[in-house]
Amino acid sequence: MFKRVLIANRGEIALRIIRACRELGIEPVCVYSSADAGGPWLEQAAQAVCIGPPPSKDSYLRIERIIAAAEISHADAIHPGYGFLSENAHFAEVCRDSGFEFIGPSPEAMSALGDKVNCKRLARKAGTPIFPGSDGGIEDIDEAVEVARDIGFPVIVKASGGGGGRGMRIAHDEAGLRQGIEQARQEAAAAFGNPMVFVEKYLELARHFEVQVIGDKHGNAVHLYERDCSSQRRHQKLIEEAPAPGVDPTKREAVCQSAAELIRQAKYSGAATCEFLMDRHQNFYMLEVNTRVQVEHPISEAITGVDIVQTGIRVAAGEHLPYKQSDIRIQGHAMEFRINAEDPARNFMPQAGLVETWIAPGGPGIRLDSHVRAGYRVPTHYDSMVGKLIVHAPTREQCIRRSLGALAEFKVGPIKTTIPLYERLLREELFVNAAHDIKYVERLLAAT
Amino acid sequence: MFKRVLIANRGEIALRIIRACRELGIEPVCVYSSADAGGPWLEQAAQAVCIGPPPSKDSYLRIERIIAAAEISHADAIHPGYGFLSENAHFAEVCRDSGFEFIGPSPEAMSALGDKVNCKRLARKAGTPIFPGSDGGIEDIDEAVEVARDIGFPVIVKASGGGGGRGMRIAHDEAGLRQGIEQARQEAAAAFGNPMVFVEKYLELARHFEVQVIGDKHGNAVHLYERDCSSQRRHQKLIEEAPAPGVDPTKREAVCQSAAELIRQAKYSGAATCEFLMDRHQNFYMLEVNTRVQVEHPISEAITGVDIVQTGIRVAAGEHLPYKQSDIRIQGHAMEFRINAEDPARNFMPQAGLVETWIAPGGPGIRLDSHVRAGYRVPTHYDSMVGKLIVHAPTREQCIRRSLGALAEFKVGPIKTTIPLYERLLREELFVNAAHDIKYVERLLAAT
Amino acid sequence: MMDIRKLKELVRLMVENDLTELDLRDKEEQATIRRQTTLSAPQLIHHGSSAQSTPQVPALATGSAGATAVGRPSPDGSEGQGDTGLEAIESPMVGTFYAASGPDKPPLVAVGTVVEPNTVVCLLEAMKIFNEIKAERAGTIAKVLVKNGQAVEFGQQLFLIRPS
Amino acid sequence: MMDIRKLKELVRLMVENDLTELDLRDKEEQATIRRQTTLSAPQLIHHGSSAQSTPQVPALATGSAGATAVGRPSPDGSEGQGDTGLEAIESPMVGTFYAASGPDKPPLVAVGTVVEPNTVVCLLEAMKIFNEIKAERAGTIAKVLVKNGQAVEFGQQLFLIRPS
Repeated sequence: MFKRVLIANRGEIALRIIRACRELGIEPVCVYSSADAGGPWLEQAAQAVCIGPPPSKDSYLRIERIIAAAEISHADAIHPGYGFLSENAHFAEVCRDSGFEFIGPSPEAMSALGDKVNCKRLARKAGTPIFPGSDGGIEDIDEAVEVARDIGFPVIVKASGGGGGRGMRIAHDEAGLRQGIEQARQEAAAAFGNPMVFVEKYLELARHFEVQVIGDKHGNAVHLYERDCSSQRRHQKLIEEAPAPGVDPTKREAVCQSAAELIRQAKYSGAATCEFLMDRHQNFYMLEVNTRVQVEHPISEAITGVDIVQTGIRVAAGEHLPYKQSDIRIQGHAMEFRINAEDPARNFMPQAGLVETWIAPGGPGIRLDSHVRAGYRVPTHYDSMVGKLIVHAPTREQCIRRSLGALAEFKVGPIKTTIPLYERLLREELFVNAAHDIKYVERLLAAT
Repeated sequence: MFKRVLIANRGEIALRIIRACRELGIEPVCVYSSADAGGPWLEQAAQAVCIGPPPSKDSYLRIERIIAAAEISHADAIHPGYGFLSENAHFAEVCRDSGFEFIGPSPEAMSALGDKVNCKRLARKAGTPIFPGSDGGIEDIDEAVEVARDIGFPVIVKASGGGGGRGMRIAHDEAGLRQGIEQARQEAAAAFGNPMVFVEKYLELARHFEVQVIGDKHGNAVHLYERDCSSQRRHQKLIEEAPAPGVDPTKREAVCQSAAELIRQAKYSGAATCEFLMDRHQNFYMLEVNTRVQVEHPISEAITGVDIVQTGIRVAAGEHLPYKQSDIRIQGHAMEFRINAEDPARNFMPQAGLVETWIAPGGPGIRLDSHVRAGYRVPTHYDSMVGKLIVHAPTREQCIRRSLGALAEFKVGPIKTTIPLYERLLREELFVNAAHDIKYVERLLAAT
Repeated sequence: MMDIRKLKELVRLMVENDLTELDLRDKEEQATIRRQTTLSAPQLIHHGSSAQSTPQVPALATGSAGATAVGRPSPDGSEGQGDTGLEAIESPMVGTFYAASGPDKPPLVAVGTVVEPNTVVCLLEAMKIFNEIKAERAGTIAKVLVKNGQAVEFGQQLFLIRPS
Repeated sequence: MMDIRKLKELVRLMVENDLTELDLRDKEEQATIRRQTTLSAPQLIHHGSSAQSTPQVPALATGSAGATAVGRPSPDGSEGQGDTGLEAIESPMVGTFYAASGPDKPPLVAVGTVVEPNTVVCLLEAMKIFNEIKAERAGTIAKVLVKNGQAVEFGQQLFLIRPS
């Protein structure tokens, strides 16, 4: 096992990793930017090294400074957390080349799943359901129309060379598709210098369903069942829950198994998440694989009893996964609420500044992962998440009640947070009945 | 189910009951003394009624004021919590006579288990192990010597009529016993006007082992396994853990089953605890039965997944126990640390006053039950417990590590707490190896 | 520079009255003093909701020392005194307030009634027992603060009385 | 400048009474003192234990604005300036400090060495690359704050220099 692990991250996930290291008998070392000097999580580290000024690009994203910090602190492994350099295969490679174990997948496995075409190829092999479509680029419009008829309208036309909404068209019928392909090609050519487009199935009322998986270096992989993260705003997850409510157990079992098989195929070690969209008939379509521990991992920990962060460190150190698939059982229901320093009443305006009041909820089934305390100043340089409230209860209904109580107890000021939004969402009929989809939060917000 | 429950208690247990009520859809009503005006837990109640001035005898112990508060707030049941009136059969009776359900056992069951002679009789019937001894008073000294030879020295001579150490003698041999009985008789006669004494087995290096049980009004009862509360000082529990480490599974099963049988015999509904001493050969001897929810109930909740407080309310409302004995399984290990506002460095001097700093620990497996926040003033009138830290982990070893981390994160000031004592005890070899006994804390404190 | 004794006097004033800021200026000197009050003891919520609320800046306790808000029990259980020289008759128990000795009877006292210490001013019922509450001082009833049939808690103010 | 004893008196007043800010001014002098009560921003612990500690009263920020404690990175990453008119050369990176350009060589600079902006004052090694650190200003080395072979972090002060 490692003696010292350097944590190349900040805030709540740095604290989460510190706690995991401590329990494994590992000394955690933190790096920090000067904006995070005095950050409460640094107190809990065995050592803390300032690596640069506030902007991420000059500190948390500076590979050579992080490696230098690992050198001077005599760390033997580096944990990237989420965000920042966590999905940067080059960073994983530099860590390895510099003699530090990267706590995560090998650069090869990370690249293999990060590349969309390659990932789709592996997924097909593993039996992981993917979006039907033209796969390769469209040479002939008539051929594209045939593909669309096969998979059924609506379909989406996407640029092979880029993203961000450009070169994208949704088509509900053949005429729309023909027109859309023309437009998308022009747009893609202008934006990315590459007119290649492809056609995929388009889902209108989907739910976000993702499977937590974890593998070791010996070819083993298990899944820890799924999470439903359909409560989103602008692709930012707000509430996550596990398990996904109302999903047919046979279908759940199949898609979760296929996700585990996918990372087994990719010779992947560490924690990963296979993200899917689920349509109203409970068909699944893989979006992508996140090759790192995820913000919402605690709800999977709650329902399975598995410590995902500790397991990730152990497999990076070469240990075998300490459990088989048959050891993993779902117990109860869990929800996570991302407490963001944003004002939901004012278009989610960021709320950096001094936290004067921080009264955390407690009692049975309540877990709080946060680096914040009264007197902490939320810096303007990083993301607005100031904590995660994780609620575990025997059933989804009890989980909602327990969450409402905890949110009512949770008092933060004078900065505003997303707490009032969650108190509202938990009373929304669509959510309560699990009849929601990935757009319901935005529709609700637009309607008021 | 009840609509409104009046909570005849304060502080953390009032908050615990509020949380339970809220999740059951019950409106919690609090009573409070003027010393507790503005108490943070009152914010979470649907209504709060001031019932008197600070001294408990004029507020939390005033039965007629609590009943009047239940009347004006239209409560339909009363929860006594622990301490105060919780084991007062007269109060339970007045509640019932005034038309309020008492959330706890019937006055008859409470009295039956509260009376030592009757409790011993029931225990014998249920097969619950009790202290061997003369049972009745000693008429003839030679007879007492025979009893002592039967049960083995050392033995203890106790006054039938009283307690508090008077009329008590420990005898290690026959001569000591003869002398001890004479002295104890004289002392008992002088102190209680009754020279009757009896002989019982005396344990020198015992552990405190207690079984959590819960029954309903339909004759069902289950146990939720045991807790070890051997870390005590002056009969005050400091650290409790569940399950008891190093106990033979067959013996555990037998004593736990016998405790469930005892409350079944007593037609007991609600939560109760059978307290035992366990000698080094893992023989068990019942001390007494506590006929209420106990401070340390959360560790049993942690390892069994059962919500004891909610279940207590449900059975009081007439529901059947929602689980059978075979549903109850031990999962992992849990410890509770009583955070007392006392200075362990200065002979546990009470530390009433303003809490300026209150930084709670968090992360996986950490539960905090506390009514305290920064800005709270600990009143001088009540007990010094300001919170309970409950730590759950897969194994005892991991639980100790996790607890050390959480205690290091937990910062309270300027008042002193027992946190540093726990950081020390968790590193004591005797405790770590579960080779401790009910006197080890006092021996340690005396040695330094 | 300001005299340190004068400054101390100002600070004492702030501490005693829980002031958070003091700003004084004249032609010659100027002083600004800020002080952080600790988290205010949360307000008791009666029949309140449990919705999230950001904590409020505590109100400054100005005016005469020992004043208690009408309708709230005073923190130490002692009798409160209104700003205007009125004294309060507080409830010594928990129960239901009755202004009259029977359903068809007139109120025992009303605004303007002159009372002696022994005058019964109302009945408080708890556990089906009606308890007579006396004025405990001589004076004139200035205000009746609770309604017939209303539930009252310990320390709650029932009447304001102008002592004679 | 105000008498230091008077200043101490003021500070004591603040600490005892939980004042957070004191601003005094008259024709002759002016004093602004700020103090953080309640939870102080926690101190960074290097190689520290994680034992429980009650929070400490934070240091008072008196004296000239922008002063940074020697040996600590300044919070905003800007250069600090000592009380005594000295300027600090701070580490622009994370690495290991070398005073000389080779194991057998004499130190590049020592106390008393006169430096120009282009003078190399030390080497910092990271990822097996030795980076030359220049004085960036003219002056005289007044103090060497780190030892040969010592690990340094970003913003850490390496030398104090008296500008010429």
